Amino acid sequence: MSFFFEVLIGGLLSGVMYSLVALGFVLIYKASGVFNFAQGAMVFFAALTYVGLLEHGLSPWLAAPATLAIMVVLGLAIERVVLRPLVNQPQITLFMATIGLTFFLEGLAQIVWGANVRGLDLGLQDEPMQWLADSTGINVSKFDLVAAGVAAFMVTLLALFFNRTRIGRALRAVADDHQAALAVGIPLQQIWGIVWGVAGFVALVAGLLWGARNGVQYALTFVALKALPVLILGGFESIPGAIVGGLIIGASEKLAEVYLGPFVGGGIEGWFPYVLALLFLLVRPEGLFGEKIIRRI
Amino acid sequence: MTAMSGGRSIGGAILALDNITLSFGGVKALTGISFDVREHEIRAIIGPNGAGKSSLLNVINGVYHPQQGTITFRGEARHGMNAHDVAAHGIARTFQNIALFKGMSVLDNIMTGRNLKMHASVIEQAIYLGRARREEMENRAMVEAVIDFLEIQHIRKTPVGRLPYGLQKRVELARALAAEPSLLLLDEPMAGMNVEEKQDMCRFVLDVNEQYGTTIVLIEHDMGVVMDISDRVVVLDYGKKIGDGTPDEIRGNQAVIDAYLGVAH
Amino acid sequence: MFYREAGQFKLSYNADAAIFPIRQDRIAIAAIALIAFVAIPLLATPYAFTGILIPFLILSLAAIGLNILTGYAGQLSLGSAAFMAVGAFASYNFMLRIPGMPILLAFIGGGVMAALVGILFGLPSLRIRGFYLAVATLAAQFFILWFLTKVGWITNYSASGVITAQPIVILGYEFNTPSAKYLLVLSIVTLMALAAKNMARGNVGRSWMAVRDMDVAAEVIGIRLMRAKLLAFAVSSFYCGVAGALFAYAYLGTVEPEAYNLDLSFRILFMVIIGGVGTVLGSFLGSAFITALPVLLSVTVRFLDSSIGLHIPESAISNLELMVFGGLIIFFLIVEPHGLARLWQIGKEKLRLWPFPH
Amino acid sequence: MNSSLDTFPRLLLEHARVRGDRPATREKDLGIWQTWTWAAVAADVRALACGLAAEGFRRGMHLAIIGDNRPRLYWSMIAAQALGGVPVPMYQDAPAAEFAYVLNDAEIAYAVVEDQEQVDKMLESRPAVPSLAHIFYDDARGLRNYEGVTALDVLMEKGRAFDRAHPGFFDTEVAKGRAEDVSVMLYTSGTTGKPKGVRQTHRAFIVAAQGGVEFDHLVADDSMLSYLPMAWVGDHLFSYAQWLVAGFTINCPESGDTVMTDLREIGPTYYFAPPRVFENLLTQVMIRMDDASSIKRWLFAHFTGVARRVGSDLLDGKPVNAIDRAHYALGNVMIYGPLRNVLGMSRIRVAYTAGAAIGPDLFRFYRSIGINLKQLYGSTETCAYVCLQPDGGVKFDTVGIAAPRVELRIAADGEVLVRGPMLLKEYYKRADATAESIDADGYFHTGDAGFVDNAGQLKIIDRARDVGKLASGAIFAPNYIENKLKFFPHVKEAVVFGNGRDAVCAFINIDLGSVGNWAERRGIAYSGYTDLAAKPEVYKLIGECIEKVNAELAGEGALGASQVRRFLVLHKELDPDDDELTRTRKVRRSFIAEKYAVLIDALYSGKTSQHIRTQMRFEDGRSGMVAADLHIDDARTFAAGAAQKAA
Repeated sequence: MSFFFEVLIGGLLSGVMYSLVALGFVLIYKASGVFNFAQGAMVFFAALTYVGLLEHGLSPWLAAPATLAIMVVLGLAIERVVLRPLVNQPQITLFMATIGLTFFLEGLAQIVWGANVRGLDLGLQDEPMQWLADSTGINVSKFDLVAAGVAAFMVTLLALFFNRTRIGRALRAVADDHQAALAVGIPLQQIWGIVWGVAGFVALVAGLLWGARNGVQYALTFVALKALPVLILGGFESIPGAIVGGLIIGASEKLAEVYLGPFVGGGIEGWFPYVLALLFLLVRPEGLFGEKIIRRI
Repeated sequence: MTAMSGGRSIGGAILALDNITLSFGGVKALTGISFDVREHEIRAIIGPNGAGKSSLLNVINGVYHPQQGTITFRGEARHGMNAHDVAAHGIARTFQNIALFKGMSVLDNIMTGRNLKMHASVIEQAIYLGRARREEMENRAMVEAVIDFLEIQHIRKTPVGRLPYGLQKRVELARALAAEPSLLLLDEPMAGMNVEEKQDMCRFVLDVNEQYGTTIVLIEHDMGVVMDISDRVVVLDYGKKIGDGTPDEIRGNQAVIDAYLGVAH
Repeated sequence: MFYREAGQFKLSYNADAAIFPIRQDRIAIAAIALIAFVAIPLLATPYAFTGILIPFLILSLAAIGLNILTGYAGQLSLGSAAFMAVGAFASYNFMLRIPGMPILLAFIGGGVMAALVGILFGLPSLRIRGFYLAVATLAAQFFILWFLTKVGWITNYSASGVITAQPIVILGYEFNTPSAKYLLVLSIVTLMALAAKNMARGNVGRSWMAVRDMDVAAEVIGIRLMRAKLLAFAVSSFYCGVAGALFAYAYLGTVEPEAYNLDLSFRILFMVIIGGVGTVLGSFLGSAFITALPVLLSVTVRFLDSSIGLHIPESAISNLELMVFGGLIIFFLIVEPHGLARLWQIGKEKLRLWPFPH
Repeated sequence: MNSSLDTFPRLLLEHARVRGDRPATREKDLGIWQTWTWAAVAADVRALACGLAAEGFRRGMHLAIIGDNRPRLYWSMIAAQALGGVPVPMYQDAPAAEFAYVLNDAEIAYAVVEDQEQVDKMLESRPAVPSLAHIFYDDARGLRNYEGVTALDVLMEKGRAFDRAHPGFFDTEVAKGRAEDVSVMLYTSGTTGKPKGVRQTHRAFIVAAQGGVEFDHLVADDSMLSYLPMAWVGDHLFSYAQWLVAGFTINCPESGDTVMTDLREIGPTYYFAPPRVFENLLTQVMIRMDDASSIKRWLFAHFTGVARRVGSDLLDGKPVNAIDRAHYALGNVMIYGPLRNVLGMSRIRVAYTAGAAIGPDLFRFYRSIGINLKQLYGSTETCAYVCLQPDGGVKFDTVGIAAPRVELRIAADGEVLVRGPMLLKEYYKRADATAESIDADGYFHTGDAGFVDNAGQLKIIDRARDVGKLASGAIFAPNYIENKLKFFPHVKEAVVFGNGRDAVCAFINIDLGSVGNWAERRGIAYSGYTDLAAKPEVYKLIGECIEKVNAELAGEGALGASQVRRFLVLHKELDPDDDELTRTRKVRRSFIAEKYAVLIDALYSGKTSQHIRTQMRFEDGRSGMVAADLHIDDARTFAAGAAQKAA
């Protein structure tokens, strides 16, 4: 039984980190209706940049803000160079563009920093916490817990940012209706700039956590693919959706791996979340928190 | 020229709605609507914006499914038919805001109206011999007749996206006609047209009704047009029927005058 | 400019609806066919066949498949490679388990199998649209590949999961030389491209486009959305399936899941975008472009190396390729969202109207 | 003339016999070119004829034919002729009021018309035309509930039944036909007075047609686009008489506004168009080239230059040096060929223009890009032509040599006289007119003044009637001057006055398309014709045109005296609907002189501006007043013989 909880908690904790990546998507989708497939690439880019800078002798306290700066600049650049020319194009076109962007960023990152796998040490040991293990017999990685904490913090931060601040409300307005937003004098370009900047920041945090956990490598981009089912579950536009979706996916995939895996020869983590999300969609096409659409004609 | 000009003899009821009630998540769009449409007649549905006119058309051609009430078409009651089943039963329509297939030429748009008449399998079509080709040719001929009828020869191969509004409306009518419907639903066919275009459209509607004896149900805001071309008129207000009868009767109907004509003019 | 259309009037709808209604176009096509079927087999080098021509043709076929689904029927898919894999493995098993199985039949069987799987994964499209569907197709990509590797029976319990494809033998003749394989692939692709064009201009094609452009209106004039969409998935997957089989038998020589990864799916998607969404011609142009790109790139790199001594390490080249790829996609979407096919179209119109402006 | 083939019905039957499966008629309908073989045509004509007979149509009766060029309208003409009747094609765009006169004059009882529009007009004029009893229509659209009119389909059904009941009737009727029978009655547009019905025999038209067929070696494989009014003698000759004589294919366009597209599709080998059509085409070409890329514009300018130099010589087979030939050949690939293609003239072997004088530049342009455009001269009374330009002998300012079997003579007063089998039999019910136009020796007085140049080609100066004298006694040929003016793309119409006066003055109509485009390119804003016409810049532009004309005239001896001294640009376009032009767009000089008397006075009284209000009819038939203050300008003139220096 305790083993079950161990798996469950482990899953939930990594789920929080999915949510973090998913948030990047939601942020941009909400504000500009762009399905940013490149979010994963940005995560990878951020992590690689950070370790790259460390390798070049920067202290973590310098590398972090430097990377942040780079990521924000990158975000702004993307908005300016890729998306602004494509404004008013069908969503699908923008989506394709971000796929192109994915390739570009992956290529760029590896050309600049090299393609070999690096470890990233944030000074956290990935070891079970004794007192918890002793008291309940459940092993929970310290790293996971901290990471989850950070992620949770980020999530709440963004949630607040969206719901409390002026910019946040502006963003929501933009998300609901571009024309209207323009009408009431909200500077679209500027807003989008901010969003992409923030997305860059989120990518950095996610990149650091995932990098520290799995090592900084090309595989990081797949984390983004993991975030997609989360989005399907939670809906592209809902922050709480992203959080809950992340938890569900994280937990279920771990449980499935442990309890189903053995019967089908393992490795089902790769697709299980998708199939889960898919089945879920068939029942509720608008996602967990998306509101029901009545298609008028 | 009025709709009364002879040729077509108005027959019995072809379509009957009985106590139709439709609501979207609690919001009532239609309440207990009942009326009938007789064969070969032009039946107008009028009413202020949001009176539920379009919803009514959507109910008739199976896009919406009413919570209550029965629809009887050609003597048989319908139960939860999908839009395409309804189409297969010979009901075609046009939309309030043009619903053409933007990526296709005028000709292809109209050809889609023939899809129910074409039965060749995918494989036959892939090889494009025998039945597939024959069907394509036969239906093209019919479509060309419609094109001729609506006088749009000169734009036959133009992508619909490039056409001015008025012509797009005409192409949409053509697409509906191509299906050779026995009942034609027109949702504000003259909305946003200038006087000339309206006159043309009126002429076409009447010609269709005359030439092919097609029964027509149309929603229209232009009172003049409605009173001119329709045989009978249904008046809706807030999803309820408040009037039903010949144009003259409607003109005299107090409820209608209060609810509609009064405010509209 | 080269067009002389005066006097080319149409006496029948058949002539009017022809794929190439203009005589000059028919001549050009005939010339191209002559080159492809006669000149190239005589002139091209083995490398040209195996390195460029064969993959170009096979991927064109896959692109046509995806174009049918995404371009014509408007259902975005990120899992084409998986359906190719199904085709490849199905063909392999048909060959393996049915003694005396004619290989062409095995290819078709592969296509059919892919079509069935396609229908299965197409089912969600009835309820969900747009990005949700796109993500859903990723499920196909991951699940199918996982399934193919995990179920030993499919790979005939080979340890490595990499299987050597059976030789291509038709009526006793073995297609083992590059040129022979090329001709086989060329013939199949030509026929299937023709069939695709026929479908596209026929009733089924119109139904697909109708569903793509305005599904409600489509249903209202009697098109069954379910049927149209699933048909699109089936036909599309069939094309991908056959392409996948050819990919294994005529190009790789092996049957292995890894060859059909997400990356390939994306490449095919790019072919469709760059080539032109919703055109058969575009599928070829896009495929040509994407296949030629790496070659051109390595050539330029070698040139830079030799000429100005700028040396670029191998690892960098592959990354450079990624960047150029991505960059070009974005560039195209911004400059010409309708792809090469549209450019081609415009060019043609200019020639027809010459000396008048377009 | 082959005695057994001396009527049109017999010619038709002959074609049905020898080339029954070859295409006789095509019509763009329902998106494709529907084709009828000679056999099919013969069958339908038979049905039509028998139908008419069943309806009581008898020998000698007149059958009105009204509508756009539709196959079954052509066939109805043969059908009428087969019964010994006389088809009377009428201008389809005339309003009902104008119909009434002709319908009565020709005592029309039977009419075959195109569609609802024409039927409505017939019914409208019925009260005024008691004789009009039977109306048949080709296109049933919108006519389902009309009373007392019959569809041609019904008529033909009747006909087939009648044919079954009376086998051999048709053939005996055709056998009764004689070459001397009147085959058609064409109403002259009538520049003055009421239209007159010109009665032509089968012989006349068949001979005339054969003349042209020999002259230009027309064969059964040729094809022609039939788009000009069926009531006009030209169309009757080209797409009826010659069609039945040579047995080629005529093609009917889908509708009036698709003619150019249909021309492109068909790509006829034999083509006729009045000068204004060629003019509009060229204007369009120029306008479209203006928006072309600079490279294209350069290519176009360069190669048209080359063509102007050597093009027509090559066409006439005159010697041209190798370099020029090569240069031209290149141009043919780059420009001429594609241009002919976009104009739909790639396959043209012979093209004619007539009806009005054509501008030399215009004429040269088409010839220079390899289109064998030629001029002819003739009139309704002579079955469309008297003179034709032979291949290799084409000049822009003559109308060619006498056609086969035509005797040409120039009277003392310069009037052109013609004799030959193609002359009219008579003016219907106008013995007087017939008598005064055909003299004792059997010469027809064309009413045109002209002379035969040293190359034996006829050169027309003007209408003999209009040729007058200035106060000074010098000869004054208004049309001659007007045509020179109209050669400028900017000038649409021109009317000059001067008979019996001391100087020549002119009214000008600018070409809205051409001048409008000119104005836009110079950023001159204008609200419409009247506004544009009044612009000083435009006056300057026109002034320059007139100056050039004056320079030419100065070089033409006697005509030098009639240089245009003063001019004004009219505030409205001259319009057939206002009776200022004939339906064939010839100016009604006298009418205009009355209507605009004040302006003429102003011109001669030396005023520099004049106010005028004019009634005019708009597109939609409504009419209203236009008022304007017209400015009057002086034009630069030249001393006789000073032309070269000045021009």
